Amino acid sequence: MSINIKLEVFEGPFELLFHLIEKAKVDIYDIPIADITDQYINYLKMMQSLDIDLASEFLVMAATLLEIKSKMLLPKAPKNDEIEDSDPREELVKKLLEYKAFKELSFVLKEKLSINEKALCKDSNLADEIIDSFTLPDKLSIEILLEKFQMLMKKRESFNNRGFGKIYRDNITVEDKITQILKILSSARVLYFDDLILDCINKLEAILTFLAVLELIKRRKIYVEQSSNFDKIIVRRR
Amino acid sequence: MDIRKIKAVIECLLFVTGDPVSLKELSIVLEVDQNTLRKIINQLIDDYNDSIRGIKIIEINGSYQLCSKPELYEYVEKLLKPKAKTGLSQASLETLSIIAYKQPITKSAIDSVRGVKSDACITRLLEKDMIKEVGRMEGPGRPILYGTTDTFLRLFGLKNISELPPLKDFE
Amino acid sequence: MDIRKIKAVIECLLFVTGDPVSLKELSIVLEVDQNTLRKIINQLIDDYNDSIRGIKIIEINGSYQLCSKPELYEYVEKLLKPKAKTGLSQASLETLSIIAYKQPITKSAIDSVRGVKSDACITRLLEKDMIKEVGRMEGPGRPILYGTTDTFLRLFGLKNISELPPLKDFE
Repeated sequence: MSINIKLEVFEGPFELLFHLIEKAKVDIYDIPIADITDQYINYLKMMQSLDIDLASEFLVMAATLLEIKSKMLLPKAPKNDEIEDSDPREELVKKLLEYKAFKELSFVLKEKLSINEKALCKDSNLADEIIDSFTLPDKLSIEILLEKFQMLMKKRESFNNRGFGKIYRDNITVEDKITQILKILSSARVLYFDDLILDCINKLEAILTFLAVLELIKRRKIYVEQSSNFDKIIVRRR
Repeated sequence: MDIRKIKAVIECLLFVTGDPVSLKELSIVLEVDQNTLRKIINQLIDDYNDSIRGIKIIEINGSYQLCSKPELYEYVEKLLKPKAKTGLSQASLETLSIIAYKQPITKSAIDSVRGVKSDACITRLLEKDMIKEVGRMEGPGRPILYGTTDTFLRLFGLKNISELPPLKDFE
Repeated sequence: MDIRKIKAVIECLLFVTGDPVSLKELSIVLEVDQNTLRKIINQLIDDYNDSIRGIKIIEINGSYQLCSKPELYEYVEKLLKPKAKTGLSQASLETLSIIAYKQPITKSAIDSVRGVKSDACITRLLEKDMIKEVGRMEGPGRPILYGTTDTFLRLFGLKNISELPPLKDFE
């Protein structure tokens, strides 16, 4: 006999809590915290038994719920005029409601998006074409190009850092770099280490280049010299 | 210049650039003061509402841009391979709503409202040009602050950020 | 579909594509026979002749394309000139900067840095004698390699390409 489990996947602990609160049909301002905590933990256990990885946020929330539950069990302190006896659930409820407000808003935005994304704009190719037809000035500052190029590099770098993978020069290896350096040195007698690094499109490639230089030194194919501190490092063929 | 010619020039300029053009730039090119020009553009926007027109003018942060009428999208889809829709997940839309209301905001502040990490959503929104880095917060680590872009306003049909629908009271 | 709607759809389609669209394609999308459609487009072309319009439809080899009215070109120039003090569009400047720093480089390598196609920019930079073909890359398809020209060096006041300012650390 097979058991069908309809497993709902929740984006985060707030979503799971909302689901439990709605299912229990209770007032969000008066959550029966012991019940909800048990249900919450049961759900986590079920997920674990199914070998489903849970984000650590789910466990943090479980700890928070247990803490609130234990505070609720403590006998109420005798009325004190100076210290307002606050409900241990208050902060959680506030966060839940804030999250709910944004969630509802996101549906409104989704509706707006579904209409307005169908209004298409034109690209600026025509304007670019016209601008490129203007005559060039007599002189231009090279800084403009430098700035443009650095901006592009920065954009690429930040995308790379966000796990987009490399966009350029795919699958480059240390061996590729070694071949490249040897090729340059087969026609040029010397080359500057700086130039090798400057030629790199991102940090990974710079690291690979550095490793290639080390490897070539080890293989006794090249040697490097530097006449004094902070001078350019020269790479020579052996 | 008569008003008909002014309207013609505006249509021509918006068509050629494709991108939003500010009221100020239009006013300089046309040599018409901004107040008068704004009235003329509003008239022009009404003219475009005519059912015989397939394009319209939208206003974003005091700039104007031509775009196709959304209600004719089905024909565009029929002619062109359907352009990839914006395709934002519910999680990304939530993240975007939080950024829209609380901007400038850091990643960890977004995480704390959502109760989960928002890294993937933020990357996606940056990639889609819906949000951008608007600065750094003073303090340890100087975390990046995020805000919405003009693309966001355009895709959600907002003239500016104050046109966001009200956030239901959650106090 | 009534004739007003057909006109609106045609305007919308020509606006969105930017490129010429054939009568046949329009006829398929609109489900209107080509003869009828040709008559409607001719009417539409007349509508555009109205002095209130800044764009018009041109016919090329049985295809139709939207373009700006040539008699309004002076205004286009007035708008774009201040944005183009360099005489190069932002897209072309970007392309040129990549070629300058990474030469010799193929078109597909440029595209991948920019994230968009650079064909048109490369053509215009070649026309402006800013770049030239410097050889072919070994490998499949032997793609063309581009590099900068002497005209480029002169314009930017460089004696040779090694005088390019060094990149600041790309952190």
